[in-house]
Amino acid sequence: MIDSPHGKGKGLALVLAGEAGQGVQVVEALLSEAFRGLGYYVFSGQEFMSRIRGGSNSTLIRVSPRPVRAWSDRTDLCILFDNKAITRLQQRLQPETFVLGDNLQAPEGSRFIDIPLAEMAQEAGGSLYVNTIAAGVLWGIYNGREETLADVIRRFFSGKKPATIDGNLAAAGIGLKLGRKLSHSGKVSLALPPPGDNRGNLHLNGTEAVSLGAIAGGCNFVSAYPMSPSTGVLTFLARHGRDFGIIVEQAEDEISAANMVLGAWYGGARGMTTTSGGGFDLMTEAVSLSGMTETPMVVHLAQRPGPATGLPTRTEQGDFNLALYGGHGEYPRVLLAPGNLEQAYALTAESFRLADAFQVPVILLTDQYLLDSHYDVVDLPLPRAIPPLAVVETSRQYARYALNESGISPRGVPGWGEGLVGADSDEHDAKGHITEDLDLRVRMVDKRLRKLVLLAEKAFSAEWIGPEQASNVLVCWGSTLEIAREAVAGLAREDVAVLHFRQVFPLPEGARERLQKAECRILLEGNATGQFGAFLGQRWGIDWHHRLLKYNGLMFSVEEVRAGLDKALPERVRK
Amino acid sequence: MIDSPHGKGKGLALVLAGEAGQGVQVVEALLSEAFRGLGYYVFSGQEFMSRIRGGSNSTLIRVSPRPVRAWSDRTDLCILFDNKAITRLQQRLQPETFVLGDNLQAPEGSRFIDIPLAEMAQEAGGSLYVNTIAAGVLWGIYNGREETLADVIRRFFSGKKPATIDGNLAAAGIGLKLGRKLSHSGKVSLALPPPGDNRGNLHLNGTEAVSLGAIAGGCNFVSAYPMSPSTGVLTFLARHGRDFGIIVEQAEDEISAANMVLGAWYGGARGMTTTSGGGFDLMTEAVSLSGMTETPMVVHLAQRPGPATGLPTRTEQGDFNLALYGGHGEYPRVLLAPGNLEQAYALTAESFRLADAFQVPVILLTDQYLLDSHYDVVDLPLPRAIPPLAVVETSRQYARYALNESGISPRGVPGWGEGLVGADSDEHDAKGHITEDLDLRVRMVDKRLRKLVLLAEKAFSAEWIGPEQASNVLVCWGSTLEIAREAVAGLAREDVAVLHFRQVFPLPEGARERLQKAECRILLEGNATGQFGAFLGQRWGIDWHHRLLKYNGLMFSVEEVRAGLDKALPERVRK
Amino acid sequence: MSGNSFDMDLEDIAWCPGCGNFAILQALKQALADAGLAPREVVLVSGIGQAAKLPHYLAANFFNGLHGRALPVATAIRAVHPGLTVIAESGDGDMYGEGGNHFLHAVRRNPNITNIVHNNMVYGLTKGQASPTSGRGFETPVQVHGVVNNPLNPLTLALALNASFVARAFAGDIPETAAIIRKAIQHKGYALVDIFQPCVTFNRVNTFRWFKEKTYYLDDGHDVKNRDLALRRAAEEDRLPLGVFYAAESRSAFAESTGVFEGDAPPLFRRPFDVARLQALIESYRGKPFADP
Amino acid sequence: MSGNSFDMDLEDIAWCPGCGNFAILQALKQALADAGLAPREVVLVSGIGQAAKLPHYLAANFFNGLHGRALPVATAIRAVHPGLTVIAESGDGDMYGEGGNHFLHAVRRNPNITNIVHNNMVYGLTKGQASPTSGRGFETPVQVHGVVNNPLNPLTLALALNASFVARAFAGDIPETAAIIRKAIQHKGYALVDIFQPCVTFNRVNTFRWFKEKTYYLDDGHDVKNRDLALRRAAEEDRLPLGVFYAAESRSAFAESTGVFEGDAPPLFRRPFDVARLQALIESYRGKPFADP
Ligand SMILES: Cc1ncc(C[n+]2csc(CCOP(=O)(O)OP(=O)(O)O)c2C)c(N)n1
Ligand SMILES: Cc1ncc(C[n+]2csc(CCOP(=O)(O)OP(=O)(O)O)c2C)c(N)n1
Ligand code: SF4
Ligand code: SF4
Ligand SMILES: [Mg+2]
Ligand SMILES: [Mg+2]
Repeated sequence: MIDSPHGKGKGLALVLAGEAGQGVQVVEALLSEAFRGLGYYVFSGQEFMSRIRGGSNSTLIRVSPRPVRAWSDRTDLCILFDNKAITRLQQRLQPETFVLGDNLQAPEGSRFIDIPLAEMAQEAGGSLYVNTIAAGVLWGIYNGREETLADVIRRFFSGKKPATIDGNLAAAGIGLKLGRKLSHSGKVSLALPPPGDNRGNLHLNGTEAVSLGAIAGGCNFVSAYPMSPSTGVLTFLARHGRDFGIIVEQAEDEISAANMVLGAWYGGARGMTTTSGGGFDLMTEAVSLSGMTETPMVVHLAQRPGPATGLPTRTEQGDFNLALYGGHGEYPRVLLAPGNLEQAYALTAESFRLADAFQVPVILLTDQYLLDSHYDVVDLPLPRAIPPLAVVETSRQYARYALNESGISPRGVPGWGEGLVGADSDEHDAKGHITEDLDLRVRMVDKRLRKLVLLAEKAFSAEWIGPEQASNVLVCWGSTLEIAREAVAGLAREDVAVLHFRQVFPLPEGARERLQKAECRILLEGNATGQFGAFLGQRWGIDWHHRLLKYNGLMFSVEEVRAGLDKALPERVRK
Repeated sequence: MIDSPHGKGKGLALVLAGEAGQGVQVVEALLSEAFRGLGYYVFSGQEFMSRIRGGSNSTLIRVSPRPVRAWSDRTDLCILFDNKAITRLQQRLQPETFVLGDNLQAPEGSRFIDIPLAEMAQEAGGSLYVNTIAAGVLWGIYNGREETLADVIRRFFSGKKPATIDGNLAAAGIGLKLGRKLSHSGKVSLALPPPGDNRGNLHLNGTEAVSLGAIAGGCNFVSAYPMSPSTGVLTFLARHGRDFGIIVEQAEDEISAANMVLGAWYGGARGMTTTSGGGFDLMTEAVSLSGMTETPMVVHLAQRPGPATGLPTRTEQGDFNLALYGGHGEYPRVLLAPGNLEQAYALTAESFRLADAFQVPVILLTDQYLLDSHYDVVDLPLPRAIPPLAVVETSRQYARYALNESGISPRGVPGWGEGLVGADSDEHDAKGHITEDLDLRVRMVDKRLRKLVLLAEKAFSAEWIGPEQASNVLVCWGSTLEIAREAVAGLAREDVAVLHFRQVFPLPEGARERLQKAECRILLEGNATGQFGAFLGQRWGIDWHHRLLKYNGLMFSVEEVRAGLDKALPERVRK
Repeated sequence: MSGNSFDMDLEDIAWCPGCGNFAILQALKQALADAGLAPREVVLVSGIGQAAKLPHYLAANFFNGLHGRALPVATAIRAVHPGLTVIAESGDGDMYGEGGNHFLHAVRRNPNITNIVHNNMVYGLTKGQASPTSGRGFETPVQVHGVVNNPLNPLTLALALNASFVARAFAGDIPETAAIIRKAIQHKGYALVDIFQPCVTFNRVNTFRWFKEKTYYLDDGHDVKNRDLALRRAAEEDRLPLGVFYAAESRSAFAESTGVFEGDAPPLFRRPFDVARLQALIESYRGKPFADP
Repeated sequence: MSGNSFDMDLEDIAWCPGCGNFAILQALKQALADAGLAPREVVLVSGIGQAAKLPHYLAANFFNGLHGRALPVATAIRAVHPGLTVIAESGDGDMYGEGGNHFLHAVRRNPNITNIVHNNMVYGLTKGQASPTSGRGFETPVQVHGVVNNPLNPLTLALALNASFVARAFAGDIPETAAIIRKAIQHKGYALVDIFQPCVTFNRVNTFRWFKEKTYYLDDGHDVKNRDLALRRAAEEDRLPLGVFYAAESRSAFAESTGVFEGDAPPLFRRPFDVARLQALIESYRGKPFADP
């Protein structure tokens, strides 16, 4: 169980804000590594504008002796690379937040503290050192050992020219000195309890978890068209493609990408594409084709705020309905929505297994928040081996769509065995040839839809977090899991539980009764209309007493959820 | 109120079956015109294969002294142009059906009657006369006047070469003679009561009704990519384009078509596209763009059975979910689903008004059944005038997305007025420029979604057909209206009503309470999963006692619905 | 440039300092002004990408639509409202990648629009993947072993499709680029202007300097009516010519061929509706009863 | 043709009597047999249209997918399973209209597939609208005043895109068509065979007779390695040459460039999985603690 590190000296929340291109990510990487090296847990997450240079972005780093894995609005210290940022950060600065920046012209004694970033950067050799200087300042305020930071810098820049490494070491030193001075003078003080046991854990983000999951699922073909926030998965797999025998192709458009994935599965590969809402729109006809031809397909749908181009670098859970209903006609599909990095890894791997076993499209719903957030994970379990592809060696009589009870006809691969493998977009007979036999049509529709029965039986259960008998339930899906968990844990009430869905279609039936019996059902969704809530309500015959919805492009913070719960929950026994 | 002409000598149901290319439609046209000329009402509908020549198609013609406008499985007489057809027609032949065909080798005294179609065609001058001969045979059996049929033939072939006209007149005469003989010999007898009052009514099909509605709505731009069963609307408007000042363009794909429609509205036209499910998939990104840019858009979505290519020339109501949820992100839209030809005309016209007034995408859901069915309509009301486009002359300060209470900002047209008109796919400010102001984002989402409130208020009511207090309700939407109406009328029960939705989103609230109070709710939908039923159930908190679903590619028949009702309805007071 | 009526009051432009897009923006403003146009007569239509943000930095009407879809939108706007000058503008990925099919068919359709492509040979906004015009061997985070596809030559492609105006410019030369764009705007029919645009952030191969060294202008004597010649010149690869390669005689353009704008017909939104004609059409569906059944 | 192993037992073919597709079907079977292939080694990939129904009439593996999308499917199949002979086959509307973008980029990508286009200059299955290759003036129920767009010349287009093999055939000559298809199949890399195919129902302009009179074969001496020459010959409009216009030297094709098939690597579905490598990659995300914090 994770609890809130805030306000009780349990942890530290740092915010780095600056323009795109100022290297905020370098500070994020250096500090994460440094604190983790000491045994602290680190969460970091980003919110940024759709531009390559300029604008105003920020990164949150939470450091704690205990596991920490959720977005928060609480800021202990904020460092501004660029003063414009301050207006955008307003809502995340508390009275007790220290704000450091260059030429803030802070009144004496205030928590706004001028630091000569630009001047120090000149001293270090140029404005591009400003990020390492900032890392030094923060490390100095924390009173970290210089050698620790130096080690981290050496690792981070390893492979670069010696001059680069030396320059950064010097820059860090300059920052560190200032940081120490601020700390010793008492101007800035940060309380951080002794480190925890975060030794040797993995530290990664959602993009990496999904990508590793794809490899663990046996993915060996990726075709995609770049689109934020889904592109990272493409570049990850491209980087490691040759090592793992993965064919990676940038398609001319999403239509091509999706159809290539179908061709790849048909030809015996395990294919995947990665996209966001607008790209998915263009893929829906191919998803429908996957349904009709019973060709497996894995689509990573990384959500961002729509409609249309919307806010391309931000986050939302607005494409549930699209994923569920996009693509014409009626056929089974599976929608998975990982709640954390472990699930992102595991469910991505499972996507390939499910698509293969059930010959259906599997859509993996993530979002910018999940993909760009880093935190610590004890382990990502290795598959013993990738099970062989669920295909058969065909005989001369082979019929691709042979009717049977489960609806799952054995799948062949062209060239393996004596049979011929047909796949048809029209309604078809057992061999895949066009038919206008309308009774056969009905049997084929039923066959395809029958797969839903088995799929529902195998659905990944929803997780009930909290007391079995809790009468108040916060229901969420996908990337809000850890936020909800931390928010509810912080309430310290025994009558509240979280119910999190990592599979959103077909629904896992497990928690149905408990949820129906709950006295107060609260929906938590990162969209404006409560899409999943409406769907769940219809299927399980329940309604919502409260809905916490957010759609400004940012993820919920732990504090927001807690505030929402405070309003929504009936007054009751406190622990 | 329409009642069933069957079984009680109230009307006649003829089925013509043959290969594509044998001219069954000619027989349909000639007989419809002939019977209508006498004052009968005529319904005709088709089911056909996806091929240009060969295969096995059929046309149903119902003739009645009273209005008739629904598909039926009852067949009084069937004429086969090609004997293969018989196996496909099995379920529509009753013991009392007369079956006429060439070389059926019918046993003496049976209702299967050999007629020498090929031989007569040779006599008339070739196999292409077989259709007119068949028309003659049927007219002869009915004992129609030769001159009536001759008149019809002259009209139908007017403009053709005299030899063609004469050839067809002679062919009709040959058929007529045989028909008379069959009738006089008592081998075939058809009871048809005296004609009704169908004089001077319109006779048209759904394609024509939609197309005329588009013109009545002021449509002046159409861009589409051919796709059955939607193509007829494109060709109709192409044929009449110059007369009405309509720009008609065949796009390179559906993506282009949909984006052209947006460009057209932006530039001050009233644009429309017409497509089917697979094409609509490709348009969904543009639908989302319509939502975001608040550019009006009209999409005619002519449904056919999916998924993928499915059964391209057949019918289904399988794209409700797609129309409602296709296109990423959240924004308002309107879904209209005409139940008959009058509604097809009126609602198509209204689509343009709604799109214009609310600056939203309007999706008009029809299907192959509605589009290809002909029947009689008293009138299609003319608009007094098309209201001017809901645009303003812009001032220098003009801001396209000015925030206001209704959510509907005055729309400008580039070049009219002093202002500049911006439209933006990204989240934007009042002038349409990209913004990353996240509070503004929320206000813009709310503004767009706010339009739903007004749209719901203005929703076209659902029609309650039957006694106010009926405790059993058959709920349907779109093209099943007249089938449901006839089926329920034939039950002669006072406790059954039909509730038909011609607007399926946002829902008209009118009938909610009555439906909630009903004791037995029966859903009628032409798909496998009961899509609209699920949606309505969720929104109105109701469940279904029975669901009549059909998805073999054919429309429900009156008899099927009646049989379904017989099983589903509680035993009760009969009239 | 000062006082150009297309200037806008801007706080911030979302391009990287030094990006070639600034020059294109300036050249375009210049060309519009030189063509004697006023902002309200001009519509800029763009897709999505760095290049596609341009309409936000220039005072004119604009439709900033979907990635890859500027051409259909632009075609339709010009078709329904011939009084407007319509410019479809986007990046190379947008126009030749996602939008490739519209490019093919817009050329065939020949609408009276100008198609400006900021060709930086890379996907800028999505951080540096190969575009259809990226050279072989170009390394990116996706093309980790370098691009293997044949680069697409937009000029030969357009010429093979019988485009009516084909030009290439280089953002490094604002006056010439402005002049070429102006000619494209004034050409009647579809006009392609592919502009070499250095991306200082993601393209370290095709830099300002690289373009500067690789390019030269077609000489004044170049015969812009000779399509074969244009094709040959456009196919040159060692050094890359700039200028107007081809400019056909006026051909009837898309909007004219619709037959809806004869004489001085008003734009569609100002047209009266002919109810009588609709009535006549509807009446044609009435049955004609027989005299004596 | 009797006894061709690609023959199928068929009750009924959904084409009109007299349609040019029958000849293409026969030529294709012949070509496959002549190339020494067995049905199980061959995959036909098609879109939607009359032409696209062909895979249902020929004994081989097949993927009859979406309208316009045969090329991406075919490219991927060949990429993951290089042991297969993959033929992407569809109509002109499908390949050059709806699928135009894939056509552009498949040529650039150069996968080792054969692309057969049944070019009847019309949309057959949807009943006679213009296709991208329809001639100017061609009247249809949609193009009621005749086609106004420039017809697309697939050969010059492919050549402008640097296609590695470009040929044209005429369904009226089965032996020659079979020979051309065989050469395309045996070519390493992307090979386009555009086949003139009379549609007896919807195209009353480009009939058997019209094609017969308009076409002639490139002579034996035609240099298939000369791209400029190929371009010029392909652009001829008075009379239309048939044959192989261009056949480049072998270039490394898409599947090879992926680096996943070195030596005699098995197709992907028969590969063992390297757990240790994944383990190493996962391990690289572990923190490295500091000796003495
Ligand atoms: C349908 C869709 N797919 C992908 C994207 C993501 N995307 C935005 S811009 C872009 C490419 C930009 O490259 P280019 O058009 O060359 O413009 P540049 O940024 O280089 O100016 C992509 C792939 C999108 N917005 N929409
Ligand atoms: C996405 C989509 N759009 C449209 C269609 C309808 N459609 C089917 S075949 C076809 C065109 C056929 O023309 P062509 O490709 O030339 O083949 P042909 O029938 O002439 O052989 C069209 C438009 C479709 N099936 N899918
Ligand atoms: S990324 Fe490249 S194209 Fe985009 S603004 Fe920066 S320099 Fe220009
Ligand atoms: S419509 Fe044309 S292309 Fe199609 S089968 Fe008939 S003749 Fe052939
Ligand atoms: Mg670019
Ligand atoms: Mg064709």
